[in-house]
Amino acid sequence: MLSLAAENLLSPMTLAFVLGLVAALVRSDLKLPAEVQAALSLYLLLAIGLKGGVALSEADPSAVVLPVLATLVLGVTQPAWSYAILRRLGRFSRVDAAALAAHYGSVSAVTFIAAIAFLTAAGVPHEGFMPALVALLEVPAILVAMWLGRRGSTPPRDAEGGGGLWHELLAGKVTMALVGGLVIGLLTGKSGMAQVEPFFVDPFKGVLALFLLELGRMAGSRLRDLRSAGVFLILFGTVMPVAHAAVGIGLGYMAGLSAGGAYLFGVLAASASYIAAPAAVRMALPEANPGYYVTASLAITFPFNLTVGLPLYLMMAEALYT
Amino acid sequence: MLSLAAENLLSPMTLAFVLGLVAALVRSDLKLPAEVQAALSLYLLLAIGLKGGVALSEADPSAVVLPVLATLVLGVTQPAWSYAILRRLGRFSRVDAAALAAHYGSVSAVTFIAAIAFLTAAGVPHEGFMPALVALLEVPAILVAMWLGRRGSTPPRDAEGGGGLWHELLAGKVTMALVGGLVIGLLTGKSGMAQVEPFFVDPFKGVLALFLLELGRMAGSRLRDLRSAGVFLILFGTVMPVAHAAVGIGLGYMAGLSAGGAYLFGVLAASASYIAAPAAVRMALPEANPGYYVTASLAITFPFNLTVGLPLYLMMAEALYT
Amino acid sequence: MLSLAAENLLSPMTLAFVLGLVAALVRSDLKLPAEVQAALSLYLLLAIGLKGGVALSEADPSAVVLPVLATLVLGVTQPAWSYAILRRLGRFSRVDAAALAAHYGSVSAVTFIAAIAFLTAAGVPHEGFMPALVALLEVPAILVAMWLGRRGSTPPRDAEGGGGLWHELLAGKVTMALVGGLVIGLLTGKSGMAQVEPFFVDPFKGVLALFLLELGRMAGSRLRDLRSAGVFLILFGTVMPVAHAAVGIGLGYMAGLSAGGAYLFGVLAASASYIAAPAAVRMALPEANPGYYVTASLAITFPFNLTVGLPLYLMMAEALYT
Amino acid sequence: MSPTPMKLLTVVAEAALERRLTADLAALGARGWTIVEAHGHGRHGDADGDMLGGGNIRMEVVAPPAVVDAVVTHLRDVYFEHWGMIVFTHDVDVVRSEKFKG
Amino acid sequence: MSPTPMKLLTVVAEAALERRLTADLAALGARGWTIVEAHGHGRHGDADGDMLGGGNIRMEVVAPPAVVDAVVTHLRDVYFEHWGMIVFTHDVDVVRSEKFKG
Amino acid sequence: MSPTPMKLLTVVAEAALERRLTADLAALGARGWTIVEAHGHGRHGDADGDMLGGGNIRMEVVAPPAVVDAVVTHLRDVYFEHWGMIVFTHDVDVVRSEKFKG
Ligand SMILES: Nc1ncnc2c1ncn2[C@@H]1O[C@H](COP(=O)(O)O)[C@@H](O)[C@H]1O
Ligand SMILES: Nc1ncnc2c1ncn2[C@@H]1O[C@H](COP(=O)(O)O)[C@@H](O)[C@H]1O
Ligand SMILES: Nc1ncnc2c1ncn2[C@@H]1O[C@H](COP(=O)(O)O)[C@@H](O)[C@H]1O
Ligand code: NA
Ligand code: NA
Ligand code: NA
Repeated sequence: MLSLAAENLLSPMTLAFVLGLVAALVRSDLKLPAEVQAALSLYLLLAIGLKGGVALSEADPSAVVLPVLATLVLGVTQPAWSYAILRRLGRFSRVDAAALAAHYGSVSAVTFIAAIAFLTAAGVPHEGFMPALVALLEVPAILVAMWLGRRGSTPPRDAEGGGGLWHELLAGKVTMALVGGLVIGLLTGKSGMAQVEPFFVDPFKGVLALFLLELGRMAGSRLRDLRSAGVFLILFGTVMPVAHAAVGIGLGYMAGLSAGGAYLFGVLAASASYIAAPAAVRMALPEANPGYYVTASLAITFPFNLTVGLPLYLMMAEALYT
Repeated sequence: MLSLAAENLLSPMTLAFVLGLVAALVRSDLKLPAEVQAALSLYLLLAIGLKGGVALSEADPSAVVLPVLATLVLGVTQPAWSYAILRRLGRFSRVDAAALAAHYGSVSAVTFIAAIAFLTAAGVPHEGFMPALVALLEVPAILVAMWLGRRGSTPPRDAEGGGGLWHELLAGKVTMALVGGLVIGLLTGKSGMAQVEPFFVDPFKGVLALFLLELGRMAGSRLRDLRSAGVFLILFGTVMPVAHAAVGIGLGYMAGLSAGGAYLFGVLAASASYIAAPAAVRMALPEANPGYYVTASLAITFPFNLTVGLPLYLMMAEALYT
Repeated sequence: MLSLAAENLLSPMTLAFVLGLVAALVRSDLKLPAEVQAALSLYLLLAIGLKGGVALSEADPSAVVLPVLATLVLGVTQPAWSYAILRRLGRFSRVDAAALAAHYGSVSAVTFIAAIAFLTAAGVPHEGFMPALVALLEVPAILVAMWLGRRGSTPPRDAEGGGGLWHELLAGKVTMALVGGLVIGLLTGKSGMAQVEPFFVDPFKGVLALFLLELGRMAGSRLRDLRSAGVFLILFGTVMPVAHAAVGIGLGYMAGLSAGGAYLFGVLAASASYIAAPAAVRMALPEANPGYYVTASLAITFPFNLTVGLPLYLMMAEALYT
Repeated sequence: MSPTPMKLLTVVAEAALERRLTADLAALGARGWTIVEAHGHGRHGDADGDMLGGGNIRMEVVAPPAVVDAVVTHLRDVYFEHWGMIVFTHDVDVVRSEKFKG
Repeated sequence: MSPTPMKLLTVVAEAALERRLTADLAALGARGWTIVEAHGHGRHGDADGDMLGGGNIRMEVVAPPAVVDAVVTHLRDVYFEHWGMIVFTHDVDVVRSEKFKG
Repeated sequence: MSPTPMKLLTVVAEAALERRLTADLAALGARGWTIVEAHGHGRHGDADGDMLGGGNIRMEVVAPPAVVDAVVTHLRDVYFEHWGMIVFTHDVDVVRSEKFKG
């Protein structure tokens, strides 16, 4: 177990993240241009969608029903209790609590992708259709949190109308790439996938490492916001993922997933969105302070999950299954 | 045959094109940055040139002579009859007819690339030197059409002089990358190529899929121009490729090409340029309406060829050869 | 031997460089966007660092000590005698001589990378830890040259203070990527590296070819500055690398390196920096004329090394070792 | 050449606002606009684009004074409180002023 | 500091024209120019760059009034009919005015 | 709407100077700035960005006249001799002038 944790810390992916962090801290000009970073992000989402779609094309539909329901349950309950905790214990304003709840209710595709890489390295099998659940979990939590934040108040004059938010979420690049990849994978199947495997499968982990380098930079350049974020947020950003992971693994178990599947489901729950949610929240809740929600999600929870969370949650899942 | 058509429609490449189309229609922000798209374009042209060059280095020179002549015949006659049809039947102005004729006389490298992928998947062999003909066909048709558009009229003050046009065409990126790749392939041969195969060959189809995603976006965002383009242009953009394919396959047959080679020659003829020709026409015939020529080439003929044309032309070629 | 030289000239990498040169000379718009070029540069540096780090993790530490010392000797002596020659024989001003000395004392990572590709093609083994020496040689020579240029004079009001220069060098992207890659490789070892090999190893030479295409463009667009650079600089830019190669190979021999290792050490010495040094010199010696130092390094010495130098230095190394 | 006086309005704002701002401009009578990507620094700290957005746009509108006034009022009322944004205007001479009129 | 009055000419035009416009500028006596990539909207619809080009450039020239007048006249006569382009000018103060004179 | 007069300072300079220039601006009292990437041509020849840098930045600062004067003097004294740079200024009207004051 400990060796698994060490291996995770010394994987090229985690180390690339650390290199990015260091680069940001020493104010280096080591940096992937934003255009290339956007292309890598699209690549990773498409690739993971494709793989999930191919798996879905071969899955027994009945095996998918319960996990889908479990995902929707997560999507509604996670933002709700996150909001309650942030309001009561954290004493955050309504909009700031809702903004944070949107992030912790939603999901980080890259954490999920890193978890798959970790799981594969650990030799644990998992249901191939899990990426479909990422796509499913991403949106509802954000909508629930927005509703919590707006309840009973008139939106400020600069708030995007509901139509704008729905469009932003459903036609947003994360959803489109993930769902697009899923549908392409579903339709093209194994034989189609074989044609593009040397591009979308073989170099995948290397691309992930390069991408994490840049995420490390982004996290690193927000580290100095930690001070203003306060102790509560640091606690919330590390304890909440563990609690969510426990809930997720339990739900996954009840939904009939394998140990690997339940682990990934736990990672889904534990991860906090840092692409889709920040964009949606900025537009729909402009009064909320990005110094809280971006910092917590990107500079606290993401590194925590990547280094400590991934092996810890696997220990939790294996404890439940043995 | 029908299964071939279905397989083409469900290939990851075609599906990626459709995803791009959908993304444009729902106004999604799913998008490859223009810089990355330009790099992918360069990659595809170099890669196809390299492969063609290596094949050329091993080809019997005498086998190449007739296909080269056939290409030049196409390059002169295609813009001529396209121009005549557009003037007489379509009632287009001289410059608009010439602009369209330039596009349909020239060639779309990506359609050709998709055809090679299709042919390979169908298991039909072809002469390896065909990419050299793409490079050869690209330029003459544009020059012929420009001459038709300018005949007997003084160019407007803003028209690029002849020198500019020649430079634009011969030193243009499409020609340079394709011819550059050909020459490199020719000189470096199989052993040199082996060194760069994991980069230029293995991931090729995956890169093509990503590229088609963005082409789908570009086509999709021009779909609403279809209305102003009119019924004649829609007919022209779908019937003309089939007619050109028939001519091309026939010429290829007469030039002694194999069935696969004649098929690719038909695709050459059927495809309409959407990178080199629009750029050249915009500079040399600025009075022409891009709402006609870009729409016809990119939003009508390219999707038609990609979905219906590729399998149809193979049926035509196989009918002739059996 | 001659066949080796021919093979080098006809490798896809060298030919891509020539294509870029030609593209610049005919003022073609064939061009990789700067953002993509920056990403390729980062990729190459990380990849070579990774490989070196993995090798270092398996190297006998005692085998590394002497080569490291030899590198530091090069880093101090090369700029010193380059400076003396440029002042006495070349009659350059103090700052221009110092600027050039910084470039020829430092190292070109891409020349080194091309040399590894060449060596591998030639089937000659080498010590895997050589990339660590690149990282080591890069910085000291620049510092020594800056000190020579500033000795006894007050810096102009626009010169960067010492702190800025140190930061620029140590946190600069070339050093960060190379050292970062080395450390990641060292920590992750062979098993970690295996996960990212399809991305960082297999397509390496192809990426290098694409990168050299753009370097060719950059060299080509500076060719017309050759005239103003003068005959002395052309001589310096071709003779100095050969002299440095001889010194480097000799030092490598004395440090106990294998023939392949001594060859690479010679290439290190022979190559002139064109990323790190120009950036540092522009900030620290703004009075120096980039028309000298960029032209000499990029448009004279780099092409010379790539075409003539690589095989020549191998002949020199093999002569010494047999 | 008969240059005509018009107003040039320049807006620097968070890039995430681009779609909403262009919709506003069209609704308030502007006939065109020009946008470039930018980064910068202001009361909201550094605005450097990365994958999370965070960059700025710099938007220019040439229009008759009445249109520019209406746009400025709208921007001030709707966006100034919660968004990173600055706005400035000055006179310019244009060629073919009919291009810029409602 | 002795600022000197000069004219600033701003041209927004189709990116495909860049080479021709800079050649024109040099021929008409401008000593320098600055170009940024842009997108926008005008009579010719949206100008959003994709691989087919289609984007705009935004070009600035600081020059004495006579040079700016000559350039404006040339642009109007040669490009206004068939190309997407707007042009505007105003006065600016510059440092070291000799840099901008013919 | 109460527009207030301010000065707009525009600097076009070698991109390598970005960090130093923004540090100078902050030190001399500017409260914000906006930067776009640019290329161009001037006494130092073509400034086209490639991997070696070589591109320009175009930097704008809205500030009270005194701050702009101090910045212009500083730039002229420190950078004009050895670096590619031009500087120009003009008056603009701003909304909420307190945003721009020291
Ligand atoms: N004084 C200024 N001069 C030029 N640009 C500014 C100034 N203040 C702010 N900006 C720009 O406007 C953006 C938003 O400003 P702010 O709302 O002050 O953060 C900044 O990121 C800058 O790009
Ligand atoms: N009123 C305007 N204000 C600012 N920019 C404009 C305006 N009208 C046009 N433009 C710019 O000039 C380009 C060409 O304009 P047009 O010829 O009207 O299509 C457009 O794509 C815009 O970038
Ligand atoms: N007359 C001018 N008009 C507009 N921009 C200029 C002018 N002269 C120089 N520039 C810009 O300022 C940069 C540096 O100028 P210089 O120091 O003259 O090389 C150039 O690369 C151009 O981008
Ligand atoms: Na979550
Ligand atoms: Na054709
Ligand atoms: Na050296």
